[in-house]
Amino acid sequence: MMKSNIPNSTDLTCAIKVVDLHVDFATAGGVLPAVRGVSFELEQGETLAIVGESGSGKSVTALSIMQLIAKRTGRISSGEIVFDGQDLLQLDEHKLREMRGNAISMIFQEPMSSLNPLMKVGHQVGEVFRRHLKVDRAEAKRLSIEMLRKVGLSAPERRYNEFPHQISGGMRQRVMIAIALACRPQLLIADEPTTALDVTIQGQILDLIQDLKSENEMSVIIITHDLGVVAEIVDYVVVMYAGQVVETGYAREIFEQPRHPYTKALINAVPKLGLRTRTKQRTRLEEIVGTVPNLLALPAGCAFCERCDYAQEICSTSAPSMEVVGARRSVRCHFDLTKKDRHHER
Amino acid sequence: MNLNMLKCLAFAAIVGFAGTAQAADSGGEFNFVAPYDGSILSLDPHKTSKQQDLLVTNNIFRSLYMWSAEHRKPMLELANLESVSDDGLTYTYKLHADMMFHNGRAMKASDIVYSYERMLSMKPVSPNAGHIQIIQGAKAFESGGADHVEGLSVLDDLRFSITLNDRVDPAYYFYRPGTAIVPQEAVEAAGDEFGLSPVGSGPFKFEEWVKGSEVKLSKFDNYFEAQKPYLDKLNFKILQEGSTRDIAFRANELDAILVEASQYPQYKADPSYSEHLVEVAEMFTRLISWNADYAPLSDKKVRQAISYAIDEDTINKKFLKGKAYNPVGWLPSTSEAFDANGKGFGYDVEKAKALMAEAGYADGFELEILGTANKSYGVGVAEVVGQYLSKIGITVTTQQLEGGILYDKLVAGDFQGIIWSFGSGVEPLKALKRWHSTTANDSGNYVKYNNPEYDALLDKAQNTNDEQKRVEYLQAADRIFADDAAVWLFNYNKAVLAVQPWVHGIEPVAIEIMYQDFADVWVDANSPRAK
Amino acid sequence: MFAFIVRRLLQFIPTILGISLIMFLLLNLIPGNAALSSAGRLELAPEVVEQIKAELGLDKPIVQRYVQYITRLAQGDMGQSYLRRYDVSEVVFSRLGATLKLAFAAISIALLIGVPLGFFAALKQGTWMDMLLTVVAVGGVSIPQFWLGILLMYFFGFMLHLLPTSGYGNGSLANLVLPALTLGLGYTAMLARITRAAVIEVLTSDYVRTARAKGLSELAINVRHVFRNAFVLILTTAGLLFGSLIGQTVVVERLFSWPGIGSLVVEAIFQRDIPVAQGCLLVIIFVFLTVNLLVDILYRAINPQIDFE
Amino acid sequence: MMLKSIFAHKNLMFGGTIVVLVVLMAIAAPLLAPFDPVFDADLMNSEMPPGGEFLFGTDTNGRDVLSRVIHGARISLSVGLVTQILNTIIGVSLGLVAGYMGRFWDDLIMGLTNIMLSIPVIVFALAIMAALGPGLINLFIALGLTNWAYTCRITRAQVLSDKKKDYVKAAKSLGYSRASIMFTQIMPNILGPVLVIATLGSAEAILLEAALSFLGLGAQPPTPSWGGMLSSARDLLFVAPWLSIFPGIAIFVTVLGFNMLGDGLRDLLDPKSVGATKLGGVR
Repeated sequence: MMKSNIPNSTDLTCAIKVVDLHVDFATAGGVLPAVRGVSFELEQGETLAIVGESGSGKSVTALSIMQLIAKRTGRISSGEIVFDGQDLLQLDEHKLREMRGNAISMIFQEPMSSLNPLMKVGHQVGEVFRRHLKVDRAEAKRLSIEMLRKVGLSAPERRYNEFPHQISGGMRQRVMIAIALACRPQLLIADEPTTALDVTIQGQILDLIQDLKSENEMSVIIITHDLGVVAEIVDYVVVMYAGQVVETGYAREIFEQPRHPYTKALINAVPKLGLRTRTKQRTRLEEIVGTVPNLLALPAGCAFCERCDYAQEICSTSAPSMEVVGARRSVRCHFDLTKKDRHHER
Repeated sequence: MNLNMLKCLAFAAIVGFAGTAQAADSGGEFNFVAPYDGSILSLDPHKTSKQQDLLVTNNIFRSLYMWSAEHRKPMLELANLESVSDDGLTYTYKLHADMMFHNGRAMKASDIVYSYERMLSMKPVSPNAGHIQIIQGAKAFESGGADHVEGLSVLDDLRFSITLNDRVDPAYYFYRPGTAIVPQEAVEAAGDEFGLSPVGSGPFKFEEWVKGSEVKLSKFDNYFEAQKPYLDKLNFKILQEGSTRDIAFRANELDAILVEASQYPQYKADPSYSEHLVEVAEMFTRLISWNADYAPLSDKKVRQAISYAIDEDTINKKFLKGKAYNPVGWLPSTSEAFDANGKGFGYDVEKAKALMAEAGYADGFELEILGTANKSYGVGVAEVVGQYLSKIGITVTTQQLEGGILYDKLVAGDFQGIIWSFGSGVEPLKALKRWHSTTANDSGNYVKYNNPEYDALLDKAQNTNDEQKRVEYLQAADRIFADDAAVWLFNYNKAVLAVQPWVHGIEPVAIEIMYQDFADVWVDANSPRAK
Repeated sequence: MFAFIVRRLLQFIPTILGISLIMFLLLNLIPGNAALSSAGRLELAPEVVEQIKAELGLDKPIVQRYVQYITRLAQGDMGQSYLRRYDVSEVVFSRLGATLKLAFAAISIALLIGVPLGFFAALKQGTWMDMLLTVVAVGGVSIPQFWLGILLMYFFGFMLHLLPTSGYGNGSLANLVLPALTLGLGYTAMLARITRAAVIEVLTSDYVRTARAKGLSELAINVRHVFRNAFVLILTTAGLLFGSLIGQTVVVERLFSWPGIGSLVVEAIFQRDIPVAQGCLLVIIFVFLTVNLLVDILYRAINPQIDFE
Repeated sequence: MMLKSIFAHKNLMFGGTIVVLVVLMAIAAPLLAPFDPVFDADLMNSEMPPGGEFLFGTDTNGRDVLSRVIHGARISLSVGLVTQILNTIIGVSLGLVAGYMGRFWDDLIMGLTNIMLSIPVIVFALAIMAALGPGLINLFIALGLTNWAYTCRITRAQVLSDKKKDYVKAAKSLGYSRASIMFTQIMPNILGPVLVIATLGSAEAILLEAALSFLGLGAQPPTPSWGGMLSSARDLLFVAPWLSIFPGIAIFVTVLGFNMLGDGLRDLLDPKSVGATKLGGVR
């Protein structure tokens, strides 16, 4: 099996590089390989989207970068995650903690449950300042209020003293962003940051992330199952399926000319590509027929084979490998969609 | 008189101490138990008839008479008997001088009258009023028909007389701890609360009552018997659980405990305790009452067959671990009319089978025996009895009931057999009268026993003045009762106290071994609570 | 908050009324002659029994007796003990202190041992230590209480002579240890399990993941985020436990001759001293309700998500 | 998948094994026990220590302790089973009625449930036993009537949440009667938690029987109940320790088994319920 094409040299413009990441989970049914050899690279200042259905391993990949995989059940079995010239997987827990919330931070899908319900939101922001900037209580408070203002909360002094249940979902996500961006991280990982929010709020949050990104000169990884939501703001896309990367490429190329049947299906599931519809009632992601394969009992061939409209005999017997098909562009398919002659539609 | 010193000597002999009268040590604390059904309810002796309460009040109060362990009968305590009238109904007493109540006032003859009248006039009536009702005019006074009891009169400060309804020995009534003498002014000052902070004239005065836990008494310095009591402090710890008591005693937290049958062999076998066991045949006879209205049991032969079929000796030895005496009749071995030559039925299955066949019950019948959960005379024993009776074809079922319910059934005659324990002392004639045909079925003669021969013997005993004849009549009556097998006689209780080696003066009190008189008890210097 | 407490206190009334009715009927259904046992002896002349019955009011119909009871109760009068012939309140309240002391000691043991153990087990989730703690915890609640008590009494009191075997002492601490342990052990086990489950739930929560993502140390995470949230979960169950503990005292108090309300209620039922039994039950239930109210107040004080509404 | 996860839960396996063994012991008691637990009594064999003919020794009546322990499984299991069936029936029925009928019925039943929750089970059972007298049947009644509040609450809560769900609405629109909706639609959904409660409740009932025996109101002799045996042996700790050790261990192991089983069932069927971490035994 051919490895990814990503060069091994340390590129100074590279924000983060993930190389052949494998993550396993111990479950009642046996070892579940949630991530199987994921590699990608993100350049300084870029916004990258990892796209895939639930169970594709995209969130696990993101959590692996933070090394927040639950140790009791999950294990990063091999791979490299190079950040700032260091392999994060080799760092000890102390160094990792120095880094988390500081150089790399993360925001999560559920703004309600991601905030401690018993702690004032201001304290939850202030905690980061106290931890990483080693400032005193008063200074932390001042910085927190400033941060809350920056993420667009009205009357931040009042919000500071409120509890999560007292503010709206959109505000909570703003608080989460305030926490994540408090220490001006180089890299922000946003795991489905808008999924739990109203359509109107979704756009605001994405705009906020975009604004703060340019202000802070950071790189962003957005994890999403919905290409449509992020189409306008991403530079580079990594499509994942069943724990593997199936296609990578610049956003424009991917949207214009998907090479993997799965990517195509994902794009088809979005009604109007490229148009972020804020007010219009948007139908849910059109479901792709079939279900994600059981990772405990993977088929011998291509993992997407069962659901693929273009599957041939070889697809069920041999797993395709990742092939470079352009600049930072690769695809994992026996039959590249662009080479139409090799397909006959069923 | 130094009666109590005598008692000590007698006791020393019983428990096997050296014959030399050891000088009693003064001081120390004594931890005794209150082993019966839980909390102490009241320390007002007139308001309770529970042994659990009276075993404490017995040391705070004194009654006119008190039970003497070695004479096995009540003896005068507070007064001397000056005279008895010719008709035998009027008794004149003179109190000992300088007897003090704990509040510092000297006891007067009027206190006796007040105490007895109080018992009769209380609302609700005192449970012990029955003992007082032998006095002339008591009933009239109780029902409000008279403003004082006719038979009670104060003669002077110390002298008083009591006139009775019938010729009975008042000693057997006025020795009860529940007829104790109380000081009027203290009772009236305390009102309903007198039972919470009692004032008496006994050797110990009330100190503290931790409800549900213990009663603490302390030495009464002005007790009328010189030098007594010896102990500075006396505590009654409420310890209902046999196992708890046992462990506490072995851990030396207690100076004496009541021993249960289950633990008895262990104490017997343990050399450090076996020499310090105080044992007595208490005046209780355990039995199964047979209901004569149940057809099979109406036949004397069947009842006799049952008595032959059960090996009470083995049950007493094995099941009760020897903590019982085999019965020969109704009267227990501590009774003055006990028939030392008497014999029980013995164990003879063949004879039992023959009797069953004669009675026409060769194939047996079904029999239900009711009992309480009591280990020594409850359903446990009835089960064993059932094991024996199965050999002569009688199928026994047992049912466990609570005392109150069982008693209701007993009174109502709603049973086939009930296993129970009845008082069979103190006065033998009174004890045997229970089975006299004129005794109401609901107030003692629960088995409706009716044998004219038996009645006649009791009547003769009552009317004779010859002490020896009287005993002979009583013994003859008892033999008839035993032979009629109206009840199955199981045993006389052997009450046992285990006593620490440093303790002296605990006595085998046959009326109730827990009614110890601590005026006479002292502890050696090696007691953990000596000083 | 004041309004909340008042409203909750008012809610006591129907509960207590309901319980008093159920218990009054039940206790009066108990066969056995209350008048007889109130006289404290079995062999009494029938007319004396009738007289006592009349004096205790037992000759009236049960409905009338209940109405009378409730009317007096509303005025704070729990009646007179059949056996003791003085006020039930005097009887019951003289015992309440000992039970509260025992229950408080037991729940303290349970909290001080059970909560840290459960916390520890949760942090070590899945290891052999966790397994061991789980087995010990389940084992702890599976022993018949009186048996455990006798064994403790035997080893600590008799074999080792470390502690008094039984009794109240003068309320000394040494006397409290064994009964409190006997009573508390099951609850220790229970709290350890509750704590473990609560901590595990909190540990897998999103906000703890957020705390980790902030780069906080484990200590800071446990103290500031895990423990407080777990405690809210523990608290709700601990309140119920304390209430049930008061009921459990019936066995332990009897075994250790502990002069509390638990031994009293058993005794009163056996002796058919119905006013006392009834009084005990009402007090037990009142304590249970009060403790739960206090826990509720505490819960609300800790948990900002719930207002005093 | 289901089977696999059953095996994956150690507590479920462990508890289940114990309970199955106890059940087998109860079923095969007459075959396993060397003697009759009640009638093979001979005072001559009173309190023989373990060994020889009597593997676990004999009791005061001279009965074989082993046989009594084996037969005791029948008593303890029936105490667990019967009382829990009663509790479950009462709890589920009242919970369904309260949740489904709402309003007056809900208030009434929840009021009653709150009352039941505030009276300690053991005290309530004690009062009932005092009213009925000791004995196995009465024990079933006393324990079967007093411990249904949790089941009732959970059933009601489930009904309230299910009521809003589509399938119940659908059933309603199809014209099914209230009763049939209650029983056919909602019952399967509450089976899990109710089963867990009943399993833990069995453990509790066995311990309560022992506690009531201690207080003198358990199954009455000569019934070979473990609680009764243990309770009557408590005075004999120094004299005949085997009389308390064997029934004590029997109770401990069986209760442990039921607790483990209930615990495992909860992990399997109802993994999210943190609040319901109660165990049979302390309440």
